[in-house]
Amino acid sequence: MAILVNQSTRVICQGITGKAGSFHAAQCKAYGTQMVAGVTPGKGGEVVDGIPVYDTVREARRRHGADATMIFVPPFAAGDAIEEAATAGVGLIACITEGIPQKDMMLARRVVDDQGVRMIGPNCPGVITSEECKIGIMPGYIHKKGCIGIVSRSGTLTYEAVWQTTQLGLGQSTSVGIGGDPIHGMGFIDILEQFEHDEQTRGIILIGEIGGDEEERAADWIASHARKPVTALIAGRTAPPGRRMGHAGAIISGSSGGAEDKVAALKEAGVAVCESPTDLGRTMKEQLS
Amino acid sequence: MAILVNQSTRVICQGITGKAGSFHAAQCKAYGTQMVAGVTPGKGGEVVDGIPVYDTVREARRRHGADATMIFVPPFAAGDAIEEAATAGVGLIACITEGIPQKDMMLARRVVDDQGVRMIGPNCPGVITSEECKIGIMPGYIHKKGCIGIVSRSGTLTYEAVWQTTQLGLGQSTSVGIGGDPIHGMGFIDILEQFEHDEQTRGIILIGEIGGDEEERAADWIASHARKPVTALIAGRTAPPGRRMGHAGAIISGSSGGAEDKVAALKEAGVAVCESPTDLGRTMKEQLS
Amino acid sequence: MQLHEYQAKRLFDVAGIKVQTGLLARTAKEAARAIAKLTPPLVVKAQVHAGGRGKAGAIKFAQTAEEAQRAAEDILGMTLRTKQTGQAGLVVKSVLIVEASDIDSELYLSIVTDRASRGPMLIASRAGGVDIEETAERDPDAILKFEIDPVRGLTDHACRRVHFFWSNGTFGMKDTAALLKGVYDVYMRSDATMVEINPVVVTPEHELLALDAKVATDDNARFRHPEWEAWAKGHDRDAREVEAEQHGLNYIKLPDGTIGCMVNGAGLAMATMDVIKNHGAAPANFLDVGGGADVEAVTAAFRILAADSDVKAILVNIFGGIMKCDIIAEGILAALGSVKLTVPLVVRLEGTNVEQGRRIIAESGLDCETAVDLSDAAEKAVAAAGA
Amino acid sequence: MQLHEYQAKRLFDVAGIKVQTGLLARTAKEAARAIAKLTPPLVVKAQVHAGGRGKAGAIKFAQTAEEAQRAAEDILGMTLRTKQTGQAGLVVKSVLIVEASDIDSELYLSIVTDRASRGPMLIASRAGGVDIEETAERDPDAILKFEIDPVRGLTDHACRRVHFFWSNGTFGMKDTAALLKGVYDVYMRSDATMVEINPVVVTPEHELLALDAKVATDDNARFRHPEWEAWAKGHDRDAREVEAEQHGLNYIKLPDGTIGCMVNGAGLAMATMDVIKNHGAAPANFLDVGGGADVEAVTAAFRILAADSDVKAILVNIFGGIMKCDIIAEGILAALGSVKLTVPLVVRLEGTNVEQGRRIIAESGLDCETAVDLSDAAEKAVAAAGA
Repeated sequence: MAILVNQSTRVICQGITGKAGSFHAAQCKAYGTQMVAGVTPGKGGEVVDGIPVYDTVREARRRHGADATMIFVPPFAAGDAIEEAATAGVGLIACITEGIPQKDMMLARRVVDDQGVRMIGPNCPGVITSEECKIGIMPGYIHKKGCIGIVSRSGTLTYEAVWQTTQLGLGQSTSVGIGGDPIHGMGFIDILEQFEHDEQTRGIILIGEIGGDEEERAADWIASHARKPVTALIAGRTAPPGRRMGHAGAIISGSSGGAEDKVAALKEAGVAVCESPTDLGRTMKEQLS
Repeated sequence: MAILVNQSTRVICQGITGKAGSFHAAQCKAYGTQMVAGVTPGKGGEVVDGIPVYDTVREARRRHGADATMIFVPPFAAGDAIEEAATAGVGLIACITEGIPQKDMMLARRVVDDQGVRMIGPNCPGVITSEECKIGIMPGYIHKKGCIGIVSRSGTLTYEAVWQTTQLGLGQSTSVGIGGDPIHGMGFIDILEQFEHDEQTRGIILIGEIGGDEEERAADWIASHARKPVTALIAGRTAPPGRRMGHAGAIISGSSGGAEDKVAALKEAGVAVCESPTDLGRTMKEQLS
Repeated sequence: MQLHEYQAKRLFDVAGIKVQTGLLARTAKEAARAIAKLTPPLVVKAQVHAGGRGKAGAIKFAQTAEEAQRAAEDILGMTLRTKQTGQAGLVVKSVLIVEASDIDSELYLSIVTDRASRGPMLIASRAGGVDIEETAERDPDAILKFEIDPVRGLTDHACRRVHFFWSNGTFGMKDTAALLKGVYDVYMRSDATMVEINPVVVTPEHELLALDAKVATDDNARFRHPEWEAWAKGHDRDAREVEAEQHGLNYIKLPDGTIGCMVNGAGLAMATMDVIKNHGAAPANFLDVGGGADVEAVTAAFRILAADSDVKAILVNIFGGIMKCDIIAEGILAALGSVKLTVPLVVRLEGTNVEQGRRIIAESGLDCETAVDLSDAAEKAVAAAGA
Repeated sequence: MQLHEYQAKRLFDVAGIKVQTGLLARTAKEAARAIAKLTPPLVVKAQVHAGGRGKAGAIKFAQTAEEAQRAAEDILGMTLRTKQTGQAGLVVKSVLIVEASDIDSELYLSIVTDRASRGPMLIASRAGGVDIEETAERDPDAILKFEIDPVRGLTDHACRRVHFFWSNGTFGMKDTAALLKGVYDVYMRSDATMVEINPVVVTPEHELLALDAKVATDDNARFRHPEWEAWAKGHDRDAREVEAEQHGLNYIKLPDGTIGCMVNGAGLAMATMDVIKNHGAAPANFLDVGGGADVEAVTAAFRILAADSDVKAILVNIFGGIMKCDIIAEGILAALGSVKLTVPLVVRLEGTNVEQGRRIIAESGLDCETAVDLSDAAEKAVAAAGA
């Protein structure tokens, strides 16, 4: 079954006529995703890689009934694009765009919540259900249908986990990049809940990093709710305080957001915490056997 | 059982140190309402008719655990007072204030909805469950515990209905003045639903007037949901179009909001529509026998 | 309050909405001065609150300055009678003289407070210059309607929605957004209940221009708009209504009625009018003296009714609630001590202490009839008025 | 970006927040001019990004103009070393000279972006002038914290909540509201992630005054704040970090490290640093060349690492995804055609076409070690660095 998206998910791409948008929309389509339409204001009527383009999300949805959107709109307009999708009735938003102002995200988040929409990202690789539906920029061919659910704040670390679980024959149900921004959509707990209820998923890999306390809250949730084994990695144990480590959200502020607390909380909750990303697949496999 | 309020409802009064607030808070208390506290910013520590006054709703609630509030705050600050009550966790707001700008109400309504709070009014007499709890400015002593639920956009017309049902020995479960403003809280349907599920209520009197289409929508609801008999009056059959008849909401705009459509829709739905307010009690009694 | 076109256009200007260059004139002399500053061709528009000005000859196109001057002189002082003004009509006291624009196409735009969704509603149409209700009937697809979340405000994507609905490719997305944001700004800042531009015109230079401007404001917001008092001075209002307002009374003069009404509560006041009509006569007014019906309010009300020569009989209908019937009866007597009535009076009291109330009036020797219920009261008032 | 106190206070001034009269000085001469315009007693404050300025002698009180001049000359050019500046310290390049205020009491106020509630959080304390985290531990009741709905904005009742929490009866509700709305205005308009006033002082005249001002802004909002570029010029930044930014690289220089890292992806870059530490050495930097790791990015990255004399060995850790390993290997070779390395190089590739990638590097004759996994790579790099 996997979570969030599958072979029947109908997807549109906002910002499809841009460089990244057109490239990745084509890649997703090639992967097998039902990429039914694209949206770029003022470019309605164009066609990108066989995908029809509309001026508004509403129009694209009216014609093609989209369930999900993948957003490549540049930072200055991305918050508005998210709100457009949410108010137009799209049920799942994956916002890939990096560099959206936090203020725009605070406002967009309220609209997304009001509409009861699920959002992944921004500043994330997207979501993929292996061999069914890819919405995002991850390399599709490293993914293999299987039993591991992956949820991560980091892009390439997710790929490491995907790669290893594929190499070890475990494969993945769904891999979700929740994004590296401090203000974002679905969090660890939202995704963990879904994996917990998903029959295809047998084990979960959680990849966190410094900044905020989502890992600590996830640990609390795992301690009281999770029955499936969880393997985790926390990146940034050696990061200095007060500096943004690439991701806008990866920053230790004062006494909060450090890696030690996260590692300790996860271990306390019975999670197998790896020292190196190299160990993720192997550790997960050991937990499952 | 009645609806909305009863003898265990704990009530605060916002604007309690004003002329109307202090008078009516005392009247409500004398009626038997549990008037636990009052609120006027800057007057915390004072006492009005034995009722302690606080600076904020939050403080009043923390000390006394109020379920409902009665608002007498003047128009320029009333929208904010509603938002204060809603965000402080008060479950039921009865706003008596007349003359609140529509813009303030549009904003306050969103907050009230977001918080899942029930609001009655503004520009209304309030709500009373006969012989249990009075929150508002209605003359308490004309009310008698009984089986008629009353919902109305008008103050004195409500009192007429109350008076007649008391004189005829029917009495009332709860009487609700939803208010004469175009932008207001609970509407006819919200209250009708509650009366329909209330065991104490055997018949319903609905008093509407020109302006808007709430009566038409109520008629639709009644046609498909109501099993209890409904008696109605629509005031303003002779009102000229384009003029506000006292209530901000009582205005016929273009081709909409006239009385004929409302009367026709209610009759269509099986409601007994009276020609004169004098007939309300008698008609209701006939419907029940 | 309904603003005049020229007032609304001043708000538009502040909000960055493009309007035609124009000037207001109250006299022929002012018109001449205005015309001298403008470049013909010109349009001369009567500043009155009524639709159908064009058909009624109150908007005139003038090719030259001389034509414009003649038009201004014709229109100033004329009495305009349309469906909306009624038989009495409205005297035109000022004209707005504007430079005419070339027009490629016409659109419609309004933001109104929607009762059902309890927030602002944006309405756009591809058909401008015609009545929006007519368009709704004839060609519903030409209309786009959606709610605006007043807390979030008007978003960019909402502007794009209108743009791609409207656009024939001639004007840009930025022009649409500037117009819409301007209108929303006027709506919010002016506490408006309606801002309407009919038509928005697209000029050959691909500009969007507000050819007309209708703005209605929310009287409840008066306290934060001191500028409204001056604006209201340019408006025709019934002198009695102005006096009533000063006494805190809700009073509306009605044409062709003979029964003066005094009631406490707006709903009961409307119902009283309805019952009078049921008995074959017409109410001369709507009058709500307020829930309390205290002596000052009642006195002022009697004074207004007594001064209305249309009134052939007065019906007082009061429900005694918090203020009990005996107190109200004494109030009526006190009021009638200072106001002399020359027409018959019928009083219906109901509510708390109604028996004492009726007895007080009966024993006072006041020349009036008391009624047992509203129907009885209406019947007696109608008979007394000789209608 | 963290603003200097004087920059933040300019924003405060625009938003109507009261601050002490003051002037900025970069030299002794400027200080003299400033002091001549101000009325003693004065306070001279170093403009550096570090807490604990007072304890470090970088804030001085001066009773007279002469004292103030001496203080300014002492502070200008001094090297400030506090917990936050690290061993290297910060050179003071400017001072803010302000007129001293009498103080009745001190309060604390901030609005920060709260990750958990995903919106602004207001924090007020009755204890001003002390660290808020200390107050939280010592006296949690002295702190009021609540969320602000960013769509609705800061409401009047929220202001009252703070007022009645703070108030000792000396200052008015309007003063509190003006201060709070000013701070919220700065927060929203400046795309801030934090606005902090510690302390807010209550003067004997019952005014609320921002004695200090801390504002941090969101770099992502740079595109709508052209003014930030000029502001950033007053800031001390590592030259390599500035260069990296110009190439679109995320680079952070770390003290006391010897292994230069080049990684694609921020998470993987952090994890790489962690693994180096596990092997007993320290990373010289954080460096994310971006998910694609294209030739230009890799070339710029090598150039920055090669120029860092702390670097004794370089570890390249790339996961080949959309950009496959063979392409990345060729990119590395191309980059090293134009950048000369003088330290050992260890390359770990993983992902699509990893075998081809490794082969390309092995067959190129490049003087480097390849690693099978990250632990292996770290071990080899640490050994190569001789750490």
